[in-house]
Amino acid sequence: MFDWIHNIPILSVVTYLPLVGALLILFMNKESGGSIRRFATLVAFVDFLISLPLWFEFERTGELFQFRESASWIPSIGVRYEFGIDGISLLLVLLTTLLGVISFLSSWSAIGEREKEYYIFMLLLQTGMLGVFMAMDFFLFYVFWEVMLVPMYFLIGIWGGPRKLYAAIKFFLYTLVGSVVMLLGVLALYFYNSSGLLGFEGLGNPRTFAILQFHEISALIPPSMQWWIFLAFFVGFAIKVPMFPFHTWLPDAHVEAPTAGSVILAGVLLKMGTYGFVRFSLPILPEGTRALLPWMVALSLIGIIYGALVAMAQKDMKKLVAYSSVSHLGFVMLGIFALNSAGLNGGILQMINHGLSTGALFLLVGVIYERRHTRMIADYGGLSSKMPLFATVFLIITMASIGLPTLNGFVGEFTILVGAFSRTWWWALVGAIGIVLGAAYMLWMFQRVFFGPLDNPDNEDLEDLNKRELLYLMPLVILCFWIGLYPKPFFAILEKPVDYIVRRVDADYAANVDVAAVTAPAEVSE
Amino acid sequence: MSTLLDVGTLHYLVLSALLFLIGTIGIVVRRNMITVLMSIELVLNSVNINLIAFSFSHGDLTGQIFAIFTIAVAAGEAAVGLGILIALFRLRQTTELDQARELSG
Amino acid sequence: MDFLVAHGSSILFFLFALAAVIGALGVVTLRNPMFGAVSLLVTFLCVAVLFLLRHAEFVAIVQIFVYGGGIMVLFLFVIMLVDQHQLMESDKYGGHWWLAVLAALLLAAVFITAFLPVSFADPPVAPPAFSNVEGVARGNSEAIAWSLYRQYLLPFEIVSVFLLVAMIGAVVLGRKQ
Amino acid sequence: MRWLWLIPVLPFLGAFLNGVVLRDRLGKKGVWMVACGSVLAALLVSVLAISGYLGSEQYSAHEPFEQSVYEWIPAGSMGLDDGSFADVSVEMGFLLDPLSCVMLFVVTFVGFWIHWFSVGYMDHEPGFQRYFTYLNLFMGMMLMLVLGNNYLVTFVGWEGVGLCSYLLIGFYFDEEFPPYAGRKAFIVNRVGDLAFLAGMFALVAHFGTLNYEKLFGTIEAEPALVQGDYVLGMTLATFVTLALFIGATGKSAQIPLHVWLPDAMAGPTPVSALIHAATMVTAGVYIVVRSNVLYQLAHGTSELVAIIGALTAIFAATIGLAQTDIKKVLAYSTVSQLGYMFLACGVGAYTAAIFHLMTHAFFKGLMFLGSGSVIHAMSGEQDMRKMGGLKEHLPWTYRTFVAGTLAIAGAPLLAGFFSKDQILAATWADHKLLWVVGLVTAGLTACYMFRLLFMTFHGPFRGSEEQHHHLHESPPSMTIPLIVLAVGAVFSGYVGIPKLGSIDINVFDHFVGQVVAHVGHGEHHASLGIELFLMALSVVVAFAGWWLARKYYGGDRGLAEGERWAAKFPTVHRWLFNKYYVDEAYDATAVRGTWACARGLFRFDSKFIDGVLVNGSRHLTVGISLLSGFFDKYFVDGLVNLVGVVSQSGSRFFRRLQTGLVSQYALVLLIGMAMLVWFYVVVGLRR
Repeated sequence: MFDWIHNIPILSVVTYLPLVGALLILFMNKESGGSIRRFATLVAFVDFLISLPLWFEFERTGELFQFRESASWIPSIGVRYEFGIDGISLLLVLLTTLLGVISFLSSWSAIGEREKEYYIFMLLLQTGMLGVFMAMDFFLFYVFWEVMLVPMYFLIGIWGGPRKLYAAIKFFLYTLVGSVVMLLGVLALYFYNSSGLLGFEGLGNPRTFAILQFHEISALIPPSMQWWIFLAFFVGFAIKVPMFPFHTWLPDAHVEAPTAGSVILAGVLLKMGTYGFVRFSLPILPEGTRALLPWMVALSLIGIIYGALVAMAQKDMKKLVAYSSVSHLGFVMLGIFALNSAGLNGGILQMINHGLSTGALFLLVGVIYERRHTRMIADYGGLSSKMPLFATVFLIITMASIGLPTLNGFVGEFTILVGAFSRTWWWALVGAIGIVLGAAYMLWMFQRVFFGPLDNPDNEDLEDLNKRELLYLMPLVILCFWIGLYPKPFFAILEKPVDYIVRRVDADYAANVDVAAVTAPAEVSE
Repeated sequence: MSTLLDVGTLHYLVLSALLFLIGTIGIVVRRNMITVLMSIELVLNSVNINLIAFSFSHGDLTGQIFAIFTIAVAAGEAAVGLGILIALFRLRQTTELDQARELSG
Repeated sequence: MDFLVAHGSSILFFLFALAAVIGALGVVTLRNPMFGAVSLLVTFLCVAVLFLLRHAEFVAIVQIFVYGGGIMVLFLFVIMLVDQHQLMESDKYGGHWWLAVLAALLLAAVFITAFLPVSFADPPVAPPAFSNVEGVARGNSEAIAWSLYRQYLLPFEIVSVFLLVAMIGAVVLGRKQ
Repeated sequence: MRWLWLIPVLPFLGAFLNGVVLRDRLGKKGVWMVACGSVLAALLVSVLAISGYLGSEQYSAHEPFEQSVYEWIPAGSMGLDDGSFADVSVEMGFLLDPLSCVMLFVVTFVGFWIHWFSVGYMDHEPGFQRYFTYLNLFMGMMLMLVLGNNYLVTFVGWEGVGLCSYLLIGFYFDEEFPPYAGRKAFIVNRVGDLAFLAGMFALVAHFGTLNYEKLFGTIEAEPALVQGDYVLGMTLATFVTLALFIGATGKSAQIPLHVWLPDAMAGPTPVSALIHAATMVTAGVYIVVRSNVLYQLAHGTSELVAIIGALTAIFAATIGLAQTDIKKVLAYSTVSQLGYMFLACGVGAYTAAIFHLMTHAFFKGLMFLGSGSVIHAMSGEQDMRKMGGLKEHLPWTYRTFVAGTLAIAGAPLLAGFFSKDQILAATWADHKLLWVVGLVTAGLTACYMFRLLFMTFHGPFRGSEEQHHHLHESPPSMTIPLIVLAVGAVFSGYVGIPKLGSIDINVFDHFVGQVVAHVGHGEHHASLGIELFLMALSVVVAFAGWWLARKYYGGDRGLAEGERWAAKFPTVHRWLFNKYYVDEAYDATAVRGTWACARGLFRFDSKFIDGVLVNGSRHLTVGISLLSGFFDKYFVDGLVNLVGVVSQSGSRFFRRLQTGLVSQYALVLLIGMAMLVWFYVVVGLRR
């Protein structure tokens, strides 16, 4: 049915369609905000539709990277234009395109001024993010990584809240510092692979930034060097994740950004950090990963508990959700650094889950913010009676966020913790404390906003969700239930790439699984 | 005497230097903006002479190509410069440079 | 006569070089910009001849067309556009003209010290590269075209964009509010 | 039996219909028809499934019936503790064995009647449709809990009922207290769930599966697997059982996590009957009995379970003596009776625990509904000091309530008599001290229950005139469930008549006994003579309790006597009335501690990490530039001023540099260029 996508460079089409849309918007009259936002949303929607067939045509048991595109770009330094997706990228790409449509829809009423520029930046952001997840050349990856930084900066800086400039500059500086340090790591790898630099011998391979080539040479990189490169990558990715103690840009950026910006920030941008760990740090630097493992896990655990506790002390809903992200991404990192299939599966699935549920939470906060122009929890109370539908959706998402079984958060957290437990038992226990605290702060917020007497007269005539808001919230709610009840398709997609990564970092695993495959062949194939 | 009469690259360089110097003096001392612009054209022309001379000396065509580019740039420069002049004239009713002292510290 | 034949190109050089310098001096010294422009035209044409002497036929023609035609017309138009009375400077030179001359002399000294020790090897005839296209003698224009549209195509396009931008800029600047 | 999966799905369907599809469109009648209908359907399917199972070959072969619906979480492969790798996968599957049969029946049967009761009780309340949506959701989750064929599906129900409990306790959300109570319940439960999760992780990490049959089969075949050293000096069995038990204390309101249950009474009364008496709170007992293989292999934990159970039983019973809120008394009574069940589990009498669970579901459900009927009649009044003499006005409620009270007090030949005695007999055989505690508790139970009965139904009416005028018996829709449950409270004990000598007609014991493994620490049996003696003794104790209550609260004397009695022991009364100040203690330590921690960390975050580290680096940069600014100002400027003082013309020259005259800039440019060219050409050529 979707055979045709093999005949076109589908990944490039998906990536650059928003860019083309942005260029077209350039030529539209800036007075006609209505047609601009309709057109932009249409572009995002078409992009989503085009990306959907990937889900169906991606062969679960086929090659690791599929839909490859390859072209020469800057031959003098060995940079190539390489696109390709594996299961991890596939999920993140779909998440990006979906959240794209949703955030565009949510902006219709939220953005009143300079709409033309807003939608151009949003579309540019889409292109940047999609490129990051598809790039298979480190240079290309870096280009997209930086490209997406700029529109985000402007989104926060122009359409943000009262302290937007502070937040935007903080965001920009933080991530820029991170990415520059990351670039150092990339260059070290690059020169090690080719000619060598600054006193160390290179391997003498042709110059290239190809990620798969770096995967190949992972065993040849000396441990001390892996350690340093891992540290460089860590700075870049940990800031993006964000891991404790690099997280303080996040609450500011989240609080000041417009709703759609927060959704994209929480839903997709944060995933780039974790994606970086999964795609680069682990498979390229297994020695470095193992050497720094205790530190990584310690930071993840601190992040889980710390984020949850700090979230409890918040008075601003968006800030609360922002700190909850710190906690949730601590879970993701814990899963990734469990270094086994269960942990990684859970970690990656939790990336998606967090994108859905936290994205939805930001949307929901945006809904009442639009109506009342305040995000302070104390300004609300008793909304359940005025907005029953809103309360219901909020409740479901809250439950998804605190990991109630049958909703998506639980599947991810459970799998992560199982993985962590089997690596070192107390990791999982410390992590699980985060679940209790998660329930505490989320329910505390829910109760204060929706329960109790409706005592603030300003809340008297709040309107319930309208059709458009329902339209963009429903897909998220349905997905939450889907992943909660039947996550198997997602695990099936992740099986192969996760297996690949675990093999690279865990020699024990590789040996054992291969032995098992030899002794008991082809029994569990689907 | 024959060396002096035997015109070579050095002659062209000297000529170019002369035109260049005259041009720069014009730029610095004249107060009329039109004259200043014309002096700039002089300077650019002296550069072209250099390029042509070296092109011949090295037997390479690139100098000529570059000269063509310089001419194009000079044309653009003149157009924009004169545009600014017109705008200034509308604003101040003068073309004298010391009337435009926005940069004064 | 022999002298003239033997040193014909040298004589031409000195003649036109002198004229060019005089024209240049005219540009700098004449009070009326209209005369200055005419004097500049003289310089341009003389320089074009000097280009011819160095076997740069195509550039010479371009020099005449662009400078002598385009740019000069532009200057004349502007001069006519601007009120004649305003063009007469109240005080021709700025306050520090002697400083400028001093600096120019300094620069001249530098040039002289730079030129004197160098000797340039000049080919006796026009270099073959000036007219050869892939080894076949064609002509200077063809050679330049060949080079311009192949080797230097991208700079060429960039220059054309630059000209477009300059044109738009000039239009915007010159527009009435 | 093939339709086993339908049992939890039916109530979910009801919740979905009421909550999402229909909402209020069909009116109240539509709402309760859908809600009760779905539960009735679940009840019918359950009965069919149970009877089908009892007639099946699996049952005769003492095997459970297992139904796997689909693969739920294929978590991927993982290194197990023994070094091998296994594909860990959790399926969504259901299990029908004698234990789940009993639970299934209790849940659907009691659940259905409480649904029915709610129709009348909630008739005048706003949020009728919301109420039934939640209630149906609860039923579905509870059925998942009892039917799950692995720990994780059970955990789904376990958390799900917690959620519904949260929603239903906070049903009257526009008041201050109920939402708070709901949140407290949820969070306290979550603390327990954390331990539950830990237990599951240990099992998964060791065995690679959570399936009951596979796990218990493996362990039963090779008990040594779980008796090796695991972590913190515990064996695996101890670790897992301890974890599961902590989870159970949360859900079943045992010390130290019992604090949420009394507050949970803020919800509508039928909810208290269903969730906080008959079904959800017994989940802890269920999970302990379900994991009895592990508990038998973990002596230490079993002993702890028994001690905690006994302690909770007597602790809650004493509190119950001093409470004045009718529902609070029942709530502490529930805590106390749950303590009994854990005591039974701890001494290895797993069937007795389940037996008591079942009878308790009947009589405590009945009494909660009865109190609901009373509160309904009293227009929401819950304070027993304002009641009294209600037996004339509420005859049916009174009659059924008496049946329930007698049953819980252990009056001979009623349900509670059999189940409680079975527990006490088993405790006697295992642990004499705990038996004494249990026996005293039995007396206290009789005492506070009769106190409740007397204060509510006997003596003069102490409420306001308006309330008196309003008094009325509840409509049949509410009394019929009372009668049905009363019948259960009276007669359900007969399925478990204890074995007396050679007469062994204890059907229940044989039935549920099938799921009890025999691998270690099992049940001890007392001899016939002692058993009879114990029975007699507990009857005497119960009678004593009744006598005490009658002496101080019975007759027409009202409350005077009781208050005088309480005044004699003011300290004791204050401690009992204030529930031993446990809430206050928790508030002062755990709750405030967490909050202080949260605020402190937030301050740390904004002041230290953001303030010192992040902004610090900013300040550092700014500081350096400021420093260089100072340097400029005082040192360089000083020099400049010096120059200015020495030669004013010099400084004028400097100022004149910035004239704004393009020509002068060009001049400077020219000079600079001359110098540059000189440098490059002349100096460069020389080299």
